[in-house]
Order: sequence, then C-alpha cells, then structure tokens
Amino acid sequence: MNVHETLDRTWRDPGGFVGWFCAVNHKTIGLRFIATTFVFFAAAGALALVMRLQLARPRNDVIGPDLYNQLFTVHGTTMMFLFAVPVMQAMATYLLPLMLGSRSIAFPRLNAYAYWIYLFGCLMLYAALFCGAGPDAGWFSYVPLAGPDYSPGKRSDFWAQLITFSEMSGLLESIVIIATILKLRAPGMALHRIPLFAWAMLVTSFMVMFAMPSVMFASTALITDRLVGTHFFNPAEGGDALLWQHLFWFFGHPEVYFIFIPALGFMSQIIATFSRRPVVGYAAMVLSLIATAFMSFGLWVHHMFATNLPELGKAFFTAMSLMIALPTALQIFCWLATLATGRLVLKTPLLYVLAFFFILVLGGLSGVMLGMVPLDLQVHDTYFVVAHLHYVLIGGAVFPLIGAIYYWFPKFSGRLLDERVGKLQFWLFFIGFNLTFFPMHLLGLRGMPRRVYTYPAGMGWEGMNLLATVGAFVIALSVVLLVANVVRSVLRGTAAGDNPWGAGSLEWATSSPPSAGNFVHPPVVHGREPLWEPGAQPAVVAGLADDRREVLVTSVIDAQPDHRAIFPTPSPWPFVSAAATTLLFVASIFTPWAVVWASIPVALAVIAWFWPSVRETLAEKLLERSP
Amino acid sequence: MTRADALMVAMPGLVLAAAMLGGCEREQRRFDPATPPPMAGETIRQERNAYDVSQGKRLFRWYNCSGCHAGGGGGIGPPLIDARWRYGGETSQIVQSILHGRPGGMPAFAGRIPDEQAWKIAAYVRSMSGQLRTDVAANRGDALSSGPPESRRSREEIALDPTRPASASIAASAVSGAQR
Amino acid sequence: MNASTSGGWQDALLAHGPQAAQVLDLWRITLAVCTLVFALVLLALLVALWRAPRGTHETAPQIAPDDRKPLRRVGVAIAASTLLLLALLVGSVVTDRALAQLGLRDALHIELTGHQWWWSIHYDDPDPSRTFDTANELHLPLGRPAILTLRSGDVIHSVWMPSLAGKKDLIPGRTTTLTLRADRAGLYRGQCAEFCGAQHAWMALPVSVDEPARFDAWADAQRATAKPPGDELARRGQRLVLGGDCVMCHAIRGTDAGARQGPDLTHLAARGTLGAGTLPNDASHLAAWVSNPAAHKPGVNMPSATFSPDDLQAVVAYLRSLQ
Amino acid sequence: MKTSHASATAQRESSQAPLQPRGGLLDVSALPSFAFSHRSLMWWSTAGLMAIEGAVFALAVVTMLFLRVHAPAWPLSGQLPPALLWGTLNTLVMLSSVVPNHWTKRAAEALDLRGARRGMVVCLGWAAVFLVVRVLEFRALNCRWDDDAYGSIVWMLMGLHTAHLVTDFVDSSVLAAVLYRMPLALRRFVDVSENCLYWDFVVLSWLPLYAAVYWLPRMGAS
Repeated sequence: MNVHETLDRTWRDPGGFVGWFCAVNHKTIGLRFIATTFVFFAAAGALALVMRLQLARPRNDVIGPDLYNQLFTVHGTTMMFLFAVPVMQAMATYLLPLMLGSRSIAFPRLNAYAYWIYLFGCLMLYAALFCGAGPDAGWFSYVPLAGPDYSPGKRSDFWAQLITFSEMSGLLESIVIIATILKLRAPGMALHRIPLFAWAMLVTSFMVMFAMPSVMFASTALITDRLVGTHFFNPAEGGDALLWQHLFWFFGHPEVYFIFIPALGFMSQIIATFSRRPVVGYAAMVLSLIATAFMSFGLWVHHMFATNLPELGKAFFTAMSLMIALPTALQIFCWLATLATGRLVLKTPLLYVLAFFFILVLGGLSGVMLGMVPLDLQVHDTYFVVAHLHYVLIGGAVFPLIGAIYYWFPKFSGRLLDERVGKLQFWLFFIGFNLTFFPMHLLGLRGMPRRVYTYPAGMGWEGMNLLATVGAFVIALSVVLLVANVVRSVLRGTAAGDNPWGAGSLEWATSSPPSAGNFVHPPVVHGREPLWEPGAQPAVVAGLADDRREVLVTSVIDAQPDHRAIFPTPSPWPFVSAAATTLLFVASIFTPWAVVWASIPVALAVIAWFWPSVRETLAEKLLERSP
Repeated sequence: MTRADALMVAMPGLVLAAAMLGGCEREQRRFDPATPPPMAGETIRQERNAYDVSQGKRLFRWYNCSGCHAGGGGGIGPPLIDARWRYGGETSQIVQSILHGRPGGMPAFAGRIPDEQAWKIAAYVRSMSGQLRTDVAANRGDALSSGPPESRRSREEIALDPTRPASASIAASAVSGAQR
Repeated sequence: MNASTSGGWQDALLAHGPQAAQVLDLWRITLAVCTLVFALVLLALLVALWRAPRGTHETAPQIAPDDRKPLRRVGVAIAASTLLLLALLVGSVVTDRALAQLGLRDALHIELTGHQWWWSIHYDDPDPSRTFDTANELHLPLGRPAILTLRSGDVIHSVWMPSLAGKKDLIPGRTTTLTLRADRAGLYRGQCAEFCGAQHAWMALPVSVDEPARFDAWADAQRATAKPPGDELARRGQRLVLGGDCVMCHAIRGTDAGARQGPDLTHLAARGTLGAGTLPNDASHLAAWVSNPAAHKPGVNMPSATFSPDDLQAVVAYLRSLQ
Repeated sequence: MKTSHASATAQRESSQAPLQPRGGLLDVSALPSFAFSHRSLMWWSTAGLMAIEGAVFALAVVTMLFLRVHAPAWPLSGQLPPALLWGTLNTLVMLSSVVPNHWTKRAAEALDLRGARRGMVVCLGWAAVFLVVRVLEFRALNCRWDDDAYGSIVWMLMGLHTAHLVTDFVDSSVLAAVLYRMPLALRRFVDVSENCLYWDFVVLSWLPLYAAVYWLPRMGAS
C-alpha cells in the first residue's frame, strides 16, 4: 500500500459511534469547533431579533422586562464568550498546522478536551435560559446586582460558571496554539517568515493567558459570595463593588483585542492573496500587533469613567485609549498601500475585507470619542456605545471572519462557495448592518440609555428604533443566505482544487480537504510566501515514520529541525474528562462540596487519559532515540 | 457517525430536560402582586421560588421585623434562627402569627401587610432555620455579616416550645418597629 | 399619556447648562476631526481600488516588490494621525478641567439616593429646619449651581440628565458627587443609565428648572407638612391610607406615616409623574397605579392595594389633595 | 503533493501530480525522539500553566492589597492575624523540598531510572508532610471566610495554593507509579523533569502568598 494510504490510516480519526467521541485530529476538532461557534452565533442572533422586535415600538410588550434582561445578558455573553473568542481559536485549530507545514497541532487530546468543555458550557447556558434561569445581570454581571442579595436563584451562578467553562477552554487553547506556533513550524520557517495570521494568533494567545485569569478569579469570587457567603463585594463587610469592575475590565478590554487581532490576521492573509503580493511592511505589521497587545492592558479604566476616579488616572487612561488607535491605523495604512500597489482580484473574500475599512474605521473613531472622558460621560451606557461596539466587533471581527470563511471554505470542504450568492449575501449584510447600528449612534446622543426593555413615546426615538429593527432582519436574511450557500456547495459546489486562489501560504500546498496527515512530505520553507517563491533546496522533509504519529519538532527562533515527537492517538478520555469536569462545575453551583467529591471522577478520568498503554509504549520504543 | 450526530442533537435535549425539572419553579418571577396565597393543602409555591423568598427577606428587613426578632436572633421577640415554635412552624401557622398576631406581644399585621407578602415573609422566616431547599433559600445580604447565609443553615427539627417567656413590652415596640 | 411622561429635554445635543455645553463643543470638534479622517481613509481606499490593475488568481504574484515608497506614505499617514490624536487628547483634558472648574458659589446642596427603581431626594440647608425630603422629581433654580451628593440604597445606578451634564454612578458603599448648573428654565428629563434590574427602563428623573422666585416658592411648599384633607371624601381617603398598608413603606409628613422604604408622598400631587416617570400624575392614572402598580411597572416593589371602587376613589381624592 | 518551488499556476495543474517530491529532501530520521527543557513541547505546556496560574496568584494578591488599602484596619474586624507557627514551618518544609526535587530533575535528565524513582518517592514524602501541615495552617488562620472581606481573601489565597499542592501531589504520584511500570518510554523522563519544574513553581509561588497571608496583617494600620 502506498505512503498516502498508510499515512492516512495512521492519522485518521476512528469511525463509528464511539470513535466519534475519540477524535483528536485538529481538522476534525477544528471543524466541529467552528460549526458549534456558528450555531451559537445564530442562537444569540435570534435572541437579538426578539429584542429588536420588543424595541420596535415605544411601550411595546412583545416580552416583559424579566425575559428581556435574560435575553440581552445571554446575547452578550454568547457573542463574547461563546462565539467571538472561541471562533478565532477554532479557525486557528484547523488552519495553523496546515499554515505552518506540520502534521498535527500540539497536544491534540488537550485540544479535543478544550472543545468538549466549551460545548458543555454552551449547553449549560442555554439549558438554563430555556428553563427561565437565564442570567439576567448583563454580560458584565456588575455586583451588587449580580451578587447574592439582588440576584436570587441560580441565574448569576450559571453565568459565573459559564465563565469558568469558556475561560478554561480558551486558556487551554492558548497553550495549544502557542506551542504549535513556536515548536511545530516547517523547517526554515523562522520567526520572521511565519504567516501574519500565525503572528496574530501567537500574540492573541499570550494576551489570553494574562487576561482571562482575571475574569476567572472574579467570577470565582462572585460565586463564593453567592454560595458560601464570602464578602469580596459586600461594602458592609469591607468588600468593594468597584473591585469587580476593575477585575472584569482588566480582562474585558483585552478581550476586545483578542477578538480583533486574529481578524487582523485574516485580513493580512486575504489581502496578500487577492492583491497578488505580500503585505507591505511585514515587520511593521508584527510590531503593531505586539504594541496593541501591550497597550490593551492599559485602558480597562475607560469603562469606569462614570465612577469616581482620580483626575490623573483619567488623563492617563484617556491618553492610552487614544494612542492604541495608532498600531491599528498603521496596519490599515499598510493594507491600503498593499491594495494600491497590487493587482486586485475582486472576489467575495476581498469584499468582506474592504467592508472592514468602512465599518471598523467608523467604529475605531467612535472608540476614540469614547476614550475621551468628557464625551464618555455623556454617551457611556447609551446606545452610542451599542453602536460603537457592534461597529468594532462586527466590522472588525465578523466581516473579516466571514471573508475568511469564503476564503478557506474550499480548503475545509474541497468545494468553492458560490460567488453570486456570496456577493448578494455580502451586500445584504453590509446594508443591513449599517441600517441597524448607524442610527444607534444618534439614539445614544439623543439620550437613549442601553439595556432598557422599553421606552416612552415622544422622545424622538421611535423612527430610529424601527429602522434598527428592520436592519436586524436584513442581517438575519443575509446570515440565512450564508448558511444556504454553505449547504449548497457542500452538496454540489464546484471542486476547488488545492489552491483555488493561487495563495502563497502552506495550507494551500496540500489537497483540499487535506488528508488526515496534512502533508505526505512536510514542506521545507525558504521565504514568507513559500508557494510563491522559486524552489530552493531542500524542498521537503523525509524520514518521518508514516505508520506512527510522528511529528517534526523545530526550534523556536529559526525553526531548525530539533527532534521527532510521537503524538498521542485518538482517545475517549478527553471527552470523559470533560464530562466529569462539567459535572464538577454544574454541581458546584448547587453545593460547594461538589468541588470535593466531583473532583474524584475528574481525577480518575484524567489519570486514565495520561496512563500509557503497553502496546503504544512498545511501538514507540521502536522509534526511540536518545539525544 | 449518523447515530453519533443524532446523539449530539439529543444531548441538548437531555441536558434541558434535566435542568427543567428543578429549575423552572425556582427561577420563575411572579411580578403580579395579585398572585393569590395558596389554598389550604396546596403546596406552598413561595417556598419553592427563590424570588419570592428573597422578596420575603427584603420585606422582613423593610418592616423591621428584626426590631423585635433582632436579625432573627431574638431580643424582645423570640429568635427565629432556631426551629422552636410556640405557635407552630408550619407556613400557614406563621402567616397566622403575622396577620393576626399572637398573645404576648406579636401584633396583628392584617391590613398592614398584604396576604401575598405575609406568605413570602413566612417562607423567608422558615428559611432562617433551614426549612427550605438550599437552592431556594436566600444567600447572604449586602449587610453586616450575621453568621452563615440562610442557604447555608442546616435544617433544624421543628419543635413546639410553649415555655418561651412572653414579654409585655413587645406589642408597642413591634408596632412602632413596623411603622417606624 | 406617553407624551406627558416623556416631556422634557433628554438630549446631549441640546445643551442648556455649562457642563453639557462644554461637552457639546468638544463633541463638535471631535466629530469634525473624525469625519475628516474617515473621509480620507475612504478616499485612499477608493483611489487604491481605482488605480490598482485587476488580476486573477492566475496572475503571477510579485514576490519581493520594492516597498520603500508605500512605506514612506504609511509613515506620513501615521505621523498625521499621531498629531490629530494629540490634538484630541489636549481637547479632552482641557474640557475635563473646564468641567471641574464650574463656579460653585452659594451652590445648592442636594442628596440624591438611587433605589430600585426610584430616587429619593434630600434638599440640604445650613439651617436644619429648612431641609426637606422629596422623591422622583428634581427641582433646580435657574442659573444657580447645584452639588448633587450621590448614594445608592441597593445596587449601582447612574444619574444622567443629558441636557445638563454628563452622567455619574451611584455606588453602594461609596459617595460620588455631580455638579451642574441649568441656564435655561423648563422641563428636563433624566434617567438611570446603569443597568439596575428589572425596571431599569422606568427609572426616570424629571427635572424642572425654574426662576429662583418660583423655585423658592416650590421649596417652601415642599418644606410644609401635608395639609389636612379638606372635604369628607379626602378625609375618608386619609383614614384608609393611614389605616392601610401604604404607611408600611411611605411617609406623609404631618401624619403618623413615617416609613422610608418608598417615595415620600407628602406632596405627591405636586409631582408630574408616578412611578419615577412611568405614568402621568392625574386622578385616573393614580387610581390605576394604586390598584395595580405591577401592571404598569412589572417588578416594582409596591404591592397592589385592594380597595373597593369607592374606597379607591376616596384614597385618590386624598392623595390628589397632597399638593 | 505540492512542493515549494512550483509557481502559482504550476500549483494548480500539478494537483494530480505524482507523489514523488521534486527537488532535494531534508532527512530528519537521525534526530532524537525527545528532548529536555524548552526544546520539548511538554516544557511549553508546563510554562503555559505556570504563566496562567502565576497570573491568578498575582491577581489574588493585588485584590488583597486593593481591599487592604480601602480597609480601616487589617484584619478588618479585630481578628488575630493567622498564627505564624504552622505557616512558617510549612514555608520551610516547602523550600527544603526543592532539594530532593532537583536531585530528581538531574537524575531524570541523566535518564537514570533508579535515581528518578527514588527522587519521586522522596518528593512525595515531602509533599505528604506539607499537605498535613497545611491542614494545621487552616485551623490556625483565626478567621472564617464569611467573617468579612479579610477572611474571604485570606481563605481564597490559601484555597488557591492548596488546590495546587493537591493537584501537584496527585500527578506526581501518578508519574511515580508510571516510572515503576515496564515498558517505560524514555520521554517519561521529560515528564519527570517538567514535573520538577512545576514543583518549583508551586513552592516559589507560595512565598508571596505567605507574605500576604501571614505578614500583611502584622504590618499595622495604614
């Protein structure tokens, strides 16, 4: 049998019912991850439609305040914690090993575990919502409103535990991604040659590592306040309500950027391919990513200008909030220069990228306004902020993301998405989006606060609210078209070939969809756009076993071959461990002792996960070689 | 694969069903104050609804019940954090005590406190001695700490205790407490 | 009925006080700068799209193009952006200073406390006998600065009167202050801007700015205790109110009713709205409100009263007499 | 299979090209199958965990300082500070455990199986000791988590660190058990060496927590 088949059998995930839960291949997990995030994107979008219906008219009573507050809380929580952050990591899980020329992602079982944890977190939140226990204190869950005295029942506990789920998944993914990017690159892909998307994910993952612990700590303190009567946020016993806001926004602001930075990576990949040239100023791009990451930790307080703050602090955080616009501006200018000096291929992915220049720039400018204390004191917590954040997150992340879906779908499925539907869908999305969110700037200035389930007539808000509602349904239509387009091309789309866009990065060097082992002969790299550059020798790696999961590990800086690592095989234990962890998290909402007794199944499952099997060890020892 | 998919689709359903059972009743928020108090023999809704119990806690504070039953720990009036009752620890009996008063000081609040509120207060009072499910009972308040929160109190066995000394001075102070 | 609860300026673009006006000026400058930047970026994009030749995915890519010229242009653009941002930063800091320097000579001292979901208001005065309490409607003398001391009785609220000043949070366990001055008489509308639970939407704060003389008249009226009811109907209403459950939460100065859990009703009839801006304050809405508040403000902490129709009429008559 | 010297156009037609790569090969068959320290993937996962948990500890301490700055006194409501004896004793025990821990590390990196086994067992002994002393520490904290914010944050810090002691104890014992089991893959020595690294982290991260829990309450009113 030929090397193709051997390799495929070595790396394939087992079939069948049980096999389905044992999958560890980064492409399998990646696709499931991406699909799940989009399912919850759609779910949260549906909630938004209900809210827009309620707000279409003054004193409307489609839904009451209790449900409305649950809906906007779950909408925000889902979009931030269950869609925007995970979807970027999901795309990275699928793409990075291919882009970097590796046969696998690092820690494939951990990767699977992170996915299951994420999935169970989603299910818990929506189970809670469907039985009327949806969190209702906002995605930011400010205490004391979310605290023990003012949120009876378990609603806020579900929120706090959802944070534990999603942050745990996010943190594990960040470890997986960092290790993959730093250690599993194709020989020759030194740091100054890795694709800009990989740079973006590397920077993002480091941010995740230092930001997410903050909200995990905060939500733990919240749940202990609620469950066992600690006093972290109880002013009467030396606690402080603002402590929550500091901890939350120390995470919350960087979070915006670890949604945004991966999208910048998509932008760079797509712009390079569709203007037939590398992006102008590679070094500048990388440095601005890093600068953004550092600065994003220095402006959390601009979410708290309306609390009482020392003057000096305000000035500093205003300065930071304005200056962080520069690194992004730098990238935008570099892309413009790239487009201006390239040869443009105006396909759907590029359209989505061009929309970024319109929407994100608007959102960035309204962000500059919000960074200025006096303006913020007027528009803070109004619909102006709703407009701003949707311009930044949808324009800055979702548009590039959908562009990226159009761009990489051929690689995922081997088939192209339909261009005509794609263009139509794009224009619907673009128009619907601006219809929905542009009026909200004005609504905010005209005095409409956020998070109100209704409003009186005669405030001059009716027209713009109705417009926003109409726009929301146009967006919904466009999303339906996107789904239809995907389904259609999965069924009978035109075959894509390996490299339908004539792109330069390595994921296009293998078949579409890639075989289980990614590369029959892992490539060796001699430049930034390997597929665009004239061949240099050696071209490919040889000497890796094809009947064992053997992966080439390279050095961090210059990606010199270092050693051949044996990678783990499919296993049910990541799934079982995730289930056990879920039991622990959910049970501990109801009794603190769950942390003790439920940790036993978790420990057992994890031990079983790591316990080496004799057969695999023997097989491994055949290839063993000491340094 | 297909069976697997089916299961993945079914799983949310299962999780939902499980969560539904306990959840709905506890989490429901009846904003309509006209909700009638339970009929005799009917299970007491307020005691399985976290919102109603927390409302009871708020009203207990607002109506200054602790003026006599200081923080539930007693004072002029008998303590409520134990489950020893002079006039019975059943919710209906406590409602009776609240609405129609008791000899030896407990004033009648009928006409001062709407029935539906009395039932919520009674539910809360029972939670003080751990009579309610911990996922329904109130958590700690944003106030000075008075021992473990109601939701962490261990359940006391209800006992009748006719021997409690009654104090004549209760009535006045209770009324003034109630009206401040 | 809607129009009457929405009466009053609530619009950051209609500034009738120095605080709001300074912010509005800053807003105009910032808007101009940002519009310019936005236009330039779009222009650059269009020029790029228009100038750049079209290609297909077969077009042979440029591998190592000479990027010195484009990079120089990027540099210029970045330099320009830096300057603009610095300008805005200066504008922001200057405005912030100006806001802090509002003249406060013989300022009016008011304590504003947020509750779920209403406002209690205490007008302070060096002479204790001249202080008084009211609720849910703020009155300010025209042209005289006011210092609002902000507290919260439960969760975090935020008071926002867009046409007068920016917002400020009311935080449990902390005290914040908001200083403002109204330079135009008329009816304004403020609203809670920090999400505070079920009825965040109906936590409005009508603000009436009056000529000093009218304001003083109003204040004197507020200082007075409630007039005893005139006619028999109102007297019956008073008996019902004082003998019923209203007094468990509400205060009516001049009677035994002294509870502070709900809004002070001493001069209820003098206010424009009920339920913190939920309903206009007239006899029919008052009756509707008293008999079932939750129907108009689901989640409100006020229980519905169970008065017989003519008892209700009497109660309304009494409450309407509280001028 | 495409190789890196085909032009974009060549790419597309060569999609059905034969497998045999054109051009030279980079033969990696002679490379070792594992490596120690930052060359290994394990090191990066351990380092990642340490970064994350280090961030949590740092935030917890900052939280304590934040609360302390806003507090009139520390401890808040006149409790005695945690008794020094057990905490200090435990600090010394943990610090001393670094020594056998490093024998183990060295043995592992010399692929010395007997040394690694002995080292792991000795370390587990140490771990058992400081887990027991930790229980005594909890009993001598002189506060409850639901007293006030002071008690809450003290218990939070202690709880966080104890969770690490327990998990480290558990996975060390699992690893020790693996070492006594044949056949043994050589890369388990990498796991041992990383386990030692993590051990150092758990011990060193205790020092700031020790200062915060035991000495901050003794530093007088601010």
